Amino acid sequence: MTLETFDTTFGLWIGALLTLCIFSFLYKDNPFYRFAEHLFVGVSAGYWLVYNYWNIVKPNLIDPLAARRWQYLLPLALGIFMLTRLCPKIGWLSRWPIAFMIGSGSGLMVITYLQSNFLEQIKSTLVPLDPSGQPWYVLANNLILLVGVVSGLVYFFFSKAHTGVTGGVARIGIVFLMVSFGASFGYTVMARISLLIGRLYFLLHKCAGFI
Amino acid sequence: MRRQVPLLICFVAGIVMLAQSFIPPLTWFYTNALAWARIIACIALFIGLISLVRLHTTKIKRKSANWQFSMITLCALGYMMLAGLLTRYGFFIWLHGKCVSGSTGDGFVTVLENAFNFQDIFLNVQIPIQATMFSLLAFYIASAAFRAFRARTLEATLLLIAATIVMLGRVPIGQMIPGISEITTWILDVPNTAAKRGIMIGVGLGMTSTALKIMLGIERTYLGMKD
Amino acid sequence: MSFWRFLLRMDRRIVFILVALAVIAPLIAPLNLPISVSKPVRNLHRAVDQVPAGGRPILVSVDYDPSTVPELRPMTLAVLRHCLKRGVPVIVLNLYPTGSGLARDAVETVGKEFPGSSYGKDYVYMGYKPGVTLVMMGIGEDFHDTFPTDGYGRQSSDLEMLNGVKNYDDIALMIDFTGSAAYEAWIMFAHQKYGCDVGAGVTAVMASDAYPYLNSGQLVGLLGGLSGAAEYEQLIDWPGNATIGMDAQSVVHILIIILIALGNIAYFATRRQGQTAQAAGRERAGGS
Amino acid sequence: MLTRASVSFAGRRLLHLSMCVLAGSLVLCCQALCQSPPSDTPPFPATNLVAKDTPDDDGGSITLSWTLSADDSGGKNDVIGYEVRRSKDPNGPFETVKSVSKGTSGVTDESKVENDAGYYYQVVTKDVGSETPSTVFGPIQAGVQWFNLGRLNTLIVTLIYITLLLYFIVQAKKGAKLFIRRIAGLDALEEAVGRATEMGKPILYVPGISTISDVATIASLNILSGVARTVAEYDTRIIVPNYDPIVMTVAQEVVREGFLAAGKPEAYNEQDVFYVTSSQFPFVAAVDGIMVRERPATNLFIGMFFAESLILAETGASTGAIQIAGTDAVAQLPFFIAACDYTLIGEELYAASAYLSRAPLLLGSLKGQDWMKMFLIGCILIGLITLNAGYDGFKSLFDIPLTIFR
Repeated sequence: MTLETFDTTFGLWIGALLTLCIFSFLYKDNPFYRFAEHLFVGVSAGYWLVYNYWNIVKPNLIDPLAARRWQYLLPLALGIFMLTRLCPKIGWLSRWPIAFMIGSGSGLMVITYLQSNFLEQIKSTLVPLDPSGQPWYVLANNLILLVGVVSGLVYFFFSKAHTGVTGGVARIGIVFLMVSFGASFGYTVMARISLLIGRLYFLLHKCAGFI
Repeated sequence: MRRQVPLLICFVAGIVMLAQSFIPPLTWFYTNALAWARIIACIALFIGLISLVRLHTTKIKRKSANWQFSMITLCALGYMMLAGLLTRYGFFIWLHGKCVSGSTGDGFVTVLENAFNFQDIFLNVQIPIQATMFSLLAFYIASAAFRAFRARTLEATLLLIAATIVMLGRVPIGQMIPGISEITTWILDVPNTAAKRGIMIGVGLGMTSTALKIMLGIERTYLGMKD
Repeated sequence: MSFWRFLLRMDRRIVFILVALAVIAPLIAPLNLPISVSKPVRNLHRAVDQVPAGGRPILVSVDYDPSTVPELRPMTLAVLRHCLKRGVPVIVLNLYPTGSGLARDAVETVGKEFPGSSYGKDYVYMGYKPGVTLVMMGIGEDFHDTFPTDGYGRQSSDLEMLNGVKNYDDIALMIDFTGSAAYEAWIMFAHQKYGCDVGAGVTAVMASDAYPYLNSGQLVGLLGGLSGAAEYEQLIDWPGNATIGMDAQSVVHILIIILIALGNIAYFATRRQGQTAQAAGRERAGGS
Repeated sequence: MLTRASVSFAGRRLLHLSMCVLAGSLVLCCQALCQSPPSDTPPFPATNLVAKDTPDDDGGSITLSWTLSADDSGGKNDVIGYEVRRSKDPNGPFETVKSVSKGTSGVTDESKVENDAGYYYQVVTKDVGSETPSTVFGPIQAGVQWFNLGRLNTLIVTLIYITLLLYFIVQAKKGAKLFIRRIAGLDALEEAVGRATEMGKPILYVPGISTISDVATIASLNILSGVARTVAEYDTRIIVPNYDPIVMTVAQEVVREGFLAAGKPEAYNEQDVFYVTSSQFPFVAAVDGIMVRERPATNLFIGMFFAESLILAETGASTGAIQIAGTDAVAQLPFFIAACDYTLIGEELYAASAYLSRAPLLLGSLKGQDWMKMFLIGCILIGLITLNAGYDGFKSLFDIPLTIFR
């Protein structure tokens, strides 16, 4: 057996064992699952740290600073402020970078979401309702779409009690929401089963095939 | 300093971010702010690391339930960091199939690399566990459907009918029923789209309103202070 | 009556076992349920079918990693089988390092199934080549310069079927299997720049993104997810993992529907008996 | 069969390196070689070349468009591509700034374009052996626009929204009575906390798996603030596992403040608000472990979630916990609805802060949101009427980017 095939076989077996450890959680919590879980957390936390160091900190901070591009001192300073969190006395300084991230994030979200979740949604709801020149079912679908959007919005009215007309329309909105949730649920089943097929295939064919 | 400065920073950052959407010469702020936020987030991982290590060392010290497993987490963490940071080749280079920069491996480095093989651990530990955790969804989606889809009310009935039709319409055995594919497509394209759009508009308004309140300092719980 | 009460209080682990059985059983004993074939799959099949046997080869790029294997490997195998069955030469290559083992495995699996065909004459595996778009462009300039050796380290010039291959003009069809947007790059370079027909096989989630290319004719055909693979297997009359997978899908979907139905019958049956809410509701108090 | 088993790992990577360099240089060589002298009939030129300053940008960019050569997808159909060439002098020499494939009839030149310098452009149609230049277009200057007209509609909507919000906030400050409808999931919060207290079990709060820049996370932390206070009053333990270290930092602060507000700062344990890991499934594995080992009586999943939503909610359901979820992730709502007792759907998540605190300023903004919905429904109605009357100008007001000024 060459080193490489040994490596692959060994790796496959480790993979298979860990797969079984995780599956055992379906029966109940047990030491095997606990083992896999704790290993997983440690490996991924370490992986994530290393990944970020090589992919973000080094190319985007250390390398530019080494090249004396001093404007990068600002993010460095903000990062160090973040770390003051570890010393209770000056920990309040960490609010500065946090405020920066929250502020800039919020500013960005306002524009992005007003465009994508407001303007664009209005535009795509503006559909032809002219009965001439199109089959009846296109018209019917467009009408249903319109009713669904408007009644869904009415469901989200907060400053009006859901009684009377508002209540009636909101209830239609709930009907649409529920149909949509059911449909999305049913639609997703296939993708999830595919994942399980993949894992079982790995266990039965790849690993059991080695026996 | 402790309260006013963060509120000011938040306000200014938010306003400039808003303004850059409309004023092209300000777009540099967008690019830089994103890059800075990424860098800050990476440096902050160190705080996460300390929290994680503290949590598990406390468990071990106090010998609280399952403390032995905390040692596994700490060992795995330490090993991955050593393997990833100390070896002469960053693993990510391998990950993206880019070219290796730096010197060639002499005997010692090769041995070291094989011993601390970062990518093998990633491939043989992280990937299978990840895929298996993900595949648990196949079981849970079935148990959730069984437990929750009861025709208790009109809404619940609609939910379960829509789910059943779409499930049938997606698989070959269900497609033998005439018309089921068409009904599935219709449900997904018409009522589903309408409802999603309603939710999305609501989310957009709620999110932007919250974002504006944050920028204006009306919503400041995140600073640990209520007004 | 106690059956219904049992059902309502049924341990969810029974559901888990049923799901596992419903997936495993068809994997072991396939049902081979008929599958209706959609147009994009039929188009890709036709494109492969129209390539003359023994003439210009088909280029297959295996650009996926372990996470998308369940969906993409069956379709890769189906297309390779179709080619070898018809005697159309195939060149397999791979542009993503995490997929090199997967690509070689696919070639070797199918190669073994056709003892009549031989490596170097009917199919070749060119291995992993870094640079993605650089490779795509390189093939357009000179195939042999881009791939001086194959995936096993042999000289490309020693491989019989590569003798006539200089660039995309000598390739009948290019098919990309990917869980990423790699097919878009293939369209850009192989199709737009060098005029080679491109087909693709992608995951179910990504299929909707690929439809515009299909409508604009930039893709000759498309396989989407496990169902696309199963449809292709149907067309080449070679039920494989995807067909079996679709059987499993059918069985699990039906199982879930039956469970929902039984749960509701039980709910109403027990409610009529006056054994209300507590038993029927969430089996919380007892826990499990 | 030959394998590369004998080659060590480092060696293999070296091989990749050399192959990559090799492939790259080969491609370059080939491209150089392909500049062979013209041999066959040259293709027809591209026509109608037009260059203009790229609109709505901060300069340094010029947009070109042309009509395809008659030999591109027609005529001899042997065009392989176009080269865009640029010069500051109409007579040349021209340098190539961009090459595009056949069938492309427009391009944006951003290669070291100086603002306010006059440029002349030419598009060269190429086939395998020869090339034909188009007529020269120019001079054209790149410039800075101080306002992005393409986003005028976004600006107007933003201003309308800010005005509405501020108006109602001011009204609320003046003491106007503001109604807010019931939100079942939020009403259940207190009951859920009380139940945990009765059972002497902890409460689990997962603030989503996103970053602090995500507004959904902040909405979640707002709810956490209220929950922490109630928890402190009831003397219950709260466990908050975190996916992001900065979110953890803020969550710690928020929970501590909650305990302080309840007058029990000593009951706060910082180690109960901790970081797990920033990858999706390891995080879920750990939270699943907490749920089955600590057996919290109440699970709250509030914030941004992805595919893991159902793993969390189903594991929680199996432990018999009462569960409340809230997310604006549309794709995950069905799973929370199926597996949790209460779910805050989309906008309800953002309304929670106002609902729980009943602070007039926040309630005022809810009213503003509702008026914005009315405005939107109004836009849709006007749009439908104008559209079906045969006028689609109104619909084009919602284009992104807005093009009516181009």
